[in-house]
Amino acid sequence: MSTGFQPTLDFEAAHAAAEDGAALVIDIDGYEGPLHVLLALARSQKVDLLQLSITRLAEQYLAFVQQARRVRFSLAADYLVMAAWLAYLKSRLLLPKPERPKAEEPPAEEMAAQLAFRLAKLDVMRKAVEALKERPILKRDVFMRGDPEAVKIVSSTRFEGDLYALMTAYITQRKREHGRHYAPRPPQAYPLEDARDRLRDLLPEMKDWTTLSGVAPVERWEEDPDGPSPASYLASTLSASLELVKEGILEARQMEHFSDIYLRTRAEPLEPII
Amino acid sequence: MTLDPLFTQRCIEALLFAAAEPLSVEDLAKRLPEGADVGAGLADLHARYAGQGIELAQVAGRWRFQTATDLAFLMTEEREEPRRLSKAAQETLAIIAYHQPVTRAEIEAVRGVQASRGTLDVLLELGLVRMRGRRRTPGRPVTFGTTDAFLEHYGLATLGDLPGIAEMRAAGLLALDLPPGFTVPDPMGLRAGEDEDPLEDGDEAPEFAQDFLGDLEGR
Amino acid sequence: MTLDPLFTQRCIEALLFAAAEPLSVEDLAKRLPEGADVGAGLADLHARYAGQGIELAQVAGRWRFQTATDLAFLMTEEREEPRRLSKAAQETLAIIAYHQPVTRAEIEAVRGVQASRGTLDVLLELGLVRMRGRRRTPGRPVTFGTTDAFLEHYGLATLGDLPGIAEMRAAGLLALDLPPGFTVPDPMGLRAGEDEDPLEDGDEAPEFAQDFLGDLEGR
Repeated sequence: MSTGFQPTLDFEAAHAAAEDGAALVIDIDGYEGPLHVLLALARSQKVDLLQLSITRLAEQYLAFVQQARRVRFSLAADYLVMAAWLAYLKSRLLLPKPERPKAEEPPAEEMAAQLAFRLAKLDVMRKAVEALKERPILKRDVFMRGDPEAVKIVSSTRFEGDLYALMTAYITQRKREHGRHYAPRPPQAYPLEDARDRLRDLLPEMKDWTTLSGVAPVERWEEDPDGPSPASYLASTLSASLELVKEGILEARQMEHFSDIYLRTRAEPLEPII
Repeated sequence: MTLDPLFTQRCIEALLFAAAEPLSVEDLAKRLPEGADVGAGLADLHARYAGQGIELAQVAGRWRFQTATDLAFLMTEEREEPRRLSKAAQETLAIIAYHQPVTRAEIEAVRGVQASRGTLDVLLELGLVRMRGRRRTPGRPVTFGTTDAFLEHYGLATLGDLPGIAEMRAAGLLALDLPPGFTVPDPMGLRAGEDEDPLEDGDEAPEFAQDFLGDLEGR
Repeated sequence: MTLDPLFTQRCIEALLFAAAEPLSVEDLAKRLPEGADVGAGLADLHARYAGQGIELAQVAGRWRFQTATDLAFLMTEEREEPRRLSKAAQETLAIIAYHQPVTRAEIEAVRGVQASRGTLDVLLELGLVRMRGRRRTPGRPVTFGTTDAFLEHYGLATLGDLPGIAEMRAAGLLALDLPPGFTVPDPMGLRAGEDEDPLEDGDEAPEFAQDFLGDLEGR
């Protein structure tokens, strides 16, 4: 709710003021647009809207716009466009008819009649709003049973849901789809350098054949589940051990395919294989 | 075999009373023993309840019991604070009700203003209005109409029971196609090139645009 | 001052009807105009409703209307599952409507969850959705589409009448922060003939058809 403006459009007041003869309502916030202003002014003529004096209406409207502009310098373009058009229409209504009317334009009287018709259309809708409000409205004037027996009688062929619900269901999912991101975490690897350094430190303790899985720090995975996987510890340690074998300070052996790999520190280092 | 009319009447009475929502003649017929004259039962029931504290009413082609209109003053506890519709929304609802199926452009044409954001949405969300389909004209615009909830809300049996609709139609005031050559300027047309979201086009007359919307949406 | 007893009776009737729970004599007296004889009103009402489809009953010192006990058989029969589509079903239906012909895997891709067995079945059973054919891709998955009953329910003449992206935006469903490439597919999509085989030739992949149908029915 904006407090600075009329939260409910006060047409009654505008209407009443318009009825005091030529009194003009300057508060354009009370109107939604030029057509609504015109309707309020037209009602002040107290005639059937279809018998309206359009020239008088045009004068009233122009005066309204002029005053409104004095109060509020910037006035929405709609109001000005309507003012210009009404001024034009009024002049055409007052001027003697040209002998040969321009082909592309309907006679001024016809345009005036159409404006009156359009106002009448808006007017009946206004009245319809009031008439609807007079209806016995559910939960205001009439009430259904307060505590129905929770028996919902719906035939099985009928089901709920309209197009709006369908659209909403669709678009919520599509939006969700766009909000959904798959971000796989890059797998963490046990750095080869670390494995090498660690293996070098362990060399003095590896006088006897030790299994690779016994050497690799696999248990670290349990302490840090987000870190490298057990396989990575094993793989990096194997790579590091092969480097050390190449350097001639470690021995490795495997009895057969897929069996355990054993590692042992070489008692007397060989010349590195280059 | 014909059933005792009184029995049929009692059955209908019990069913309508127990149901959480209005029931159609078909709904009732399906529940009743075969051979029951639902129409006659409803008529009897309607007569029996006339003038009582509860009345039998037809809404959206279905039947329901409701409290008598003149006793509304008693129902202070049951009354729900209705969601207040803005003037714009009320007018839009009326136009949709009387002119349906009607497109957004046609609604705007009758009102002479662009439908503000929120006006139609509110009606759709409240379930008073629904999208009906598309007009078979260029651009295939979506058409709007009212729902059964609308009829139930206003206690209308059918759309033909809208107040004054026959007179309006007779006077030609519900015709959507304006007379040919009708050329009241469409001020909205001037702004067509700009974004249809009026909140953004503040550059022409910033305060006014702002105010205008605040007012329209201040519901 | 004494009130018209008939008026009192009508008031009590309306109050009891609209109340969410049984009302005591005090409750009623509090809400009735002063001077109303509640006891007499209740007695009148009780007499009036005796033998009807609804009865006035006293429970734990409070009064309420209830359906006549001999009509209980009508009520039990009615406890039928309301056909409200589950959220999942509603969402699946929406995807099938817009993306047809669409495979189960594609539906799951949009929804981001695996389609539960029941969801598609419900839609198939309601006749809103049908198997359209088989996609000409590895595995030849069955494709789904909507039925005429679907169009009828939503009041659409053709699939082309489904509200598109413009209407979604107009209804305020689409925020401005959508990715630039966001589109809503045209359900009339002409892909149908190109990559789809009719359903009948199931002999090419018999086991699969078997499994699939078993899957659908095994619930």
